[in-house]
Amino acid sequence: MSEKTRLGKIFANGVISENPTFRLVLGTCPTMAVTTSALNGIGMGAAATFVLIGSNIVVSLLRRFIPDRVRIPAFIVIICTFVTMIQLLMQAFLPSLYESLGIFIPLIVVNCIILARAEAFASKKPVLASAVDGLGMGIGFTLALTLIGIVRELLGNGSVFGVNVLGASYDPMILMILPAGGFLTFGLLLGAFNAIIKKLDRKRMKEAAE
Amino acid sequence: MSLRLSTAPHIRSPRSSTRLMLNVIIALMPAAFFGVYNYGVKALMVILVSMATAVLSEFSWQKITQRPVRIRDCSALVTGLILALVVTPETPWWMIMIGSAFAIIVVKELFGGIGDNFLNPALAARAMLLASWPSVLTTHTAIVSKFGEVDAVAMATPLASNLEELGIKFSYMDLLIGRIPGVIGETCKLAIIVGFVYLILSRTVTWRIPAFTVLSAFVFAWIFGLDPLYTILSGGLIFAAAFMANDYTTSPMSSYAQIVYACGIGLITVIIRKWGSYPEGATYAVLFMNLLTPLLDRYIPHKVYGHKKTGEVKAQ
Amino acid sequence: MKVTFKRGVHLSYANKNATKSLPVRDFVSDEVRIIMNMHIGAPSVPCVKKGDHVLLGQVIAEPVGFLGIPVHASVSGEVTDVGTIPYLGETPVQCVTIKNDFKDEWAPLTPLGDVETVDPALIVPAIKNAGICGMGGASFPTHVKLSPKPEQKCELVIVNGAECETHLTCDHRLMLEEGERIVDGLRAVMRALSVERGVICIEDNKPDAIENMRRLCATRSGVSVQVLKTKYPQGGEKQLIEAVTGRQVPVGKLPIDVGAVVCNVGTCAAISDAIRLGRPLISRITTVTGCVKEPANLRVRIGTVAEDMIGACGGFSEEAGKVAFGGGMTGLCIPNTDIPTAKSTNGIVVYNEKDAKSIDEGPCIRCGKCVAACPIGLNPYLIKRAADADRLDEAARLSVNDCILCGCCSYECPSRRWLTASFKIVKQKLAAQAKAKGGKA
Amino acid sequence: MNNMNILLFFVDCVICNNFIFSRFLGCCPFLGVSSKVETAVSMGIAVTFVMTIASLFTWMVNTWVLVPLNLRFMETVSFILVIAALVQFIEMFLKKSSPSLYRALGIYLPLITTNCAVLGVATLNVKNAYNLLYSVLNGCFGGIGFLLAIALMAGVRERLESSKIPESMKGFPITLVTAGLMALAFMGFKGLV
Repeated sequence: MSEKTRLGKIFANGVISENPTFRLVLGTCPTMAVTTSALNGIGMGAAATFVLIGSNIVVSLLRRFIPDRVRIPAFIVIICTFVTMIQLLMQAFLPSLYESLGIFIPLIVVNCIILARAEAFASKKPVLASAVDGLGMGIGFTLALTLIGIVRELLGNGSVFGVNVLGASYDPMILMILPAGGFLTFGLLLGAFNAIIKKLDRKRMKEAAE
Repeated sequence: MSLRLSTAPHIRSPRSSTRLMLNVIIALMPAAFFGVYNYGVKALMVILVSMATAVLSEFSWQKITQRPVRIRDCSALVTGLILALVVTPETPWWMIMIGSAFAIIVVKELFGGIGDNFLNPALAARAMLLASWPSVLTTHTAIVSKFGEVDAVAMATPLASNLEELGIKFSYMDLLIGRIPGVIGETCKLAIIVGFVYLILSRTVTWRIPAFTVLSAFVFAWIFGLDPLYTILSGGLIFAAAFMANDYTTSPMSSYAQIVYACGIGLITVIIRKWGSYPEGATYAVLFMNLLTPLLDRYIPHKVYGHKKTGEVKAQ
Repeated sequence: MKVTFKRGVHLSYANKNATKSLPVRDFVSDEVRIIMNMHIGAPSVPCVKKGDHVLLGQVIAEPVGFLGIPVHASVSGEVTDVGTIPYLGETPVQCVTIKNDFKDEWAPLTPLGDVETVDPALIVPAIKNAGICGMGGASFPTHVKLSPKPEQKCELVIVNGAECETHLTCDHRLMLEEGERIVDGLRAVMRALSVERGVICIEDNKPDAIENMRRLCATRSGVSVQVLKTKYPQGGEKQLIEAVTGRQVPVGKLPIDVGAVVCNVGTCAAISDAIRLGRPLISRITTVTGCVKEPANLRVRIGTVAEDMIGACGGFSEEAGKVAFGGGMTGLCIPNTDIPTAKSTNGIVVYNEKDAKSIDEGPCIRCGKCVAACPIGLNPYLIKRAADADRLDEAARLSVNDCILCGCCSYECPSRRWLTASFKIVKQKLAAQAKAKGGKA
Repeated sequence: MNNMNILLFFVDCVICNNFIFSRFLGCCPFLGVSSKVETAVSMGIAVTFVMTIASLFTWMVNTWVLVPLNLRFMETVSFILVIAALVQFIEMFLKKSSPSLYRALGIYLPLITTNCAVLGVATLNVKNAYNLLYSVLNGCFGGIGFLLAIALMAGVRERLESSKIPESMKGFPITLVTAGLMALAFMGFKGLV
């Protein structure tokens, strides 16, 4: 297998087959809290991707130097550094997005996806693979958040990325941008996702059997 | 000669699930008739659309997921009817359809269908509609001919605060016989009570939960300095007590747990009415106590004959 | 004042009208098959052989063990077979078949005289020798019930005339026609246990029986009638004690531990015969009803075959779907009508095909009707869930072993779930499990 | 009327602005550790405990270290370290002093470090500029709100265990829908405070 396809696989793994939101169901708090609009979803996803890539690279670089016993605190410190960086960057350049994401930016620190990737992938693999893994996971997370954000914004506000698409006559379903709507949308999308995957699996098995 | 073998009992009560559901529908008829009489064809349309959607969504869901089709037990009809009776006659047809489908599919069928839902489907759907389109759902048609001095066609329920600003206070008699604006089925307390008496006489439900709900609301209203009689006669408390609090699936089993549950509904209703921002306390009170039902069932079971202590019932 | 127990069900039709006003009619068949385990406890051992001539009331089987009672010939005639026949359980049972010569020659009897003057110490042995066991259905040997341990003090004798089961009217007719025997039997039991108070408990749907028993009790000391509300299972031993005394029998204890002894009216009548006439238990009243042409209360000899009794009632009125020994709530189905009745067979009910058809279980709708009905205070819907998943330990934790299999939950269940049936199976499995464990240890 | 204010604050934290149902903080343990009532209650108590103490310590760190030294940008780093150290310390302390409590709560403690409700409450305290009393109360009441939510959830989930839920909805999806419906029921308390 060439290096390229191997990296491609790692990337696809994060985006699809081990999608952190829909497959692993990690980092659920921001998934529901910030997805009241598609833009928020992308913003949160991008911030998390930045931290993921950064922390994966650094953890991978330092993987031979970190003693096993203190690795978790060390990972947290590394993640925290990147979170603080993105926090300050956003505060400076995207103040309105920063405001709407609120405390969920600092809370990226305790987002299980990032720590899980550091522990399960970056601490064992070389730098490039780790970076690609971080990118894949980050993109997967971003896509999921954006999807949820689109659904909620469309139904709850009649718009997508702030652009009104359902027309003025649409009476928005406010529930969708309320917390209850977040849980419901995520749950129903997750169920639908499972159903589709199950159907595909069955089809694949059938084909394999034939 | 071949004889069948089966374990006792060899006779069964005439009250089958379908029969019980039909009893509930019959009991809801007075309230529904009054709603249609007061609000006209609009109300009838809401009722029919809601019931049809409920049955249709249950049927299609069960077909799509390849489960046994159980629409003949009439439980979807009950859900559709109750939902229609707790919304305003002004509800647009598409809104009631969404509500009805939500009640059946999300609240009931996703959890496994009849008997497996943990919230009352109609009430959860009402809460969903209230949260989604608050302005539509809290606007009610006044019965213009019966309110000489109020010429507004649409106004809030007798619970909303702007009513006092309008200077309107209804007499107990108005509240009792339903000469007030409100949702389709909740206004005429008399019709509801007639239906409820039928439910009791046909042994469809017991009196315990409704009675304690109303009684506790009366007492708590008095404690919190509200007009107790006005509290129980206004809004949806009586309807909720008679038809929703004692919903089979979502209320506790043992009699003690039922009393705690009912008093909880009374208390929360009064709290929301006094301090909350939603005009309709009873809906949320019942929903909240539905959430507590599994824990009540578990920690307040019956005493088993001949046992000293009441054992904890684990529902697993 | 009418008394009752907690929970239970109001049966919407009791099906008693067909037979409740019919006087008891005698029926003697030309053959009886007497099984050896009519009582709870080790089966008796036959002491006659094929070809023997036996007299009416002659001992044909000897008791075995603490719970054993003898078995008597219920007709005079020739023993045509001593062998095994299939019965209600899985294993075949021993059985003595006697051809009736219709002479009804009694074996020598030793009457003890009037129940008020007989030496109390002689009463319990006489009951044992008469082969009397509970005739209400449980068939527990009566002499054991009447032999309390020294630390157990009986204060009250309760006579069970509730007859809360559907279809059955044999106890009702007994109270109307032969109430004297019941009161005599009760007095005998009271004297044997030296108890001052005895009550005859009757549901309020039998006003004529209440009146008759009141009249008879008026002249006797210490006995009275207690009227009960009509509710099922009012005649269950535990429920009856709860209704009359307000006390509950603790788990694993017997009624005597709360100072009560409960006897069925039929048992009392048999006791009276055993003392006054010295006669063993050879006949009983059995209600034959349901889809038979002429429903009746028959006085039959013990061991009469169901087929003959149904024939005596004119045969089936329509095609039979199911035949059960006992009433509608607890009756046991018989695989065919070639099965003999026993000392505790209080009725034969024939169901037509429509009633017999098995009903499909619906999903539980959690209506709570089973919980409201269970006289024991169990959570049948939860036990059923555990039973369906075959989680025996969970069912045991939910006290399935306290279940009395009264059938209330199944009766009430609007989804027609087979609650009682699965509890019965679970109880059997648990008993087998306990036995296996006990065997190992 | 200080007491009244505290009561209102309690209702606000526990019911109106529940950490789970309106703030989305602590969702991972809420979804993950809520299948049995006993474990859910243990988890809830452990979280309440840690949130209360963490509020106290992070307030002290913030007020006496970060603000005077003008190190506000170090907030997240210092808070997470304080929390991690605290959890470690509590674990050791419990192990020594109260083995029974340790057995009940022990396995949940490490999970709590990465529970965003704990870091969340610390950050919220700073953001809302609560004083010491209100910071600690916010931690404690927020924890109680979490406890209420997870206990209710566990009760419902135990009931759902034998339900005929569609295959693809089993697990997280149905739990999320359940949480959504619960949040819907909690909405009735909006505006109480």
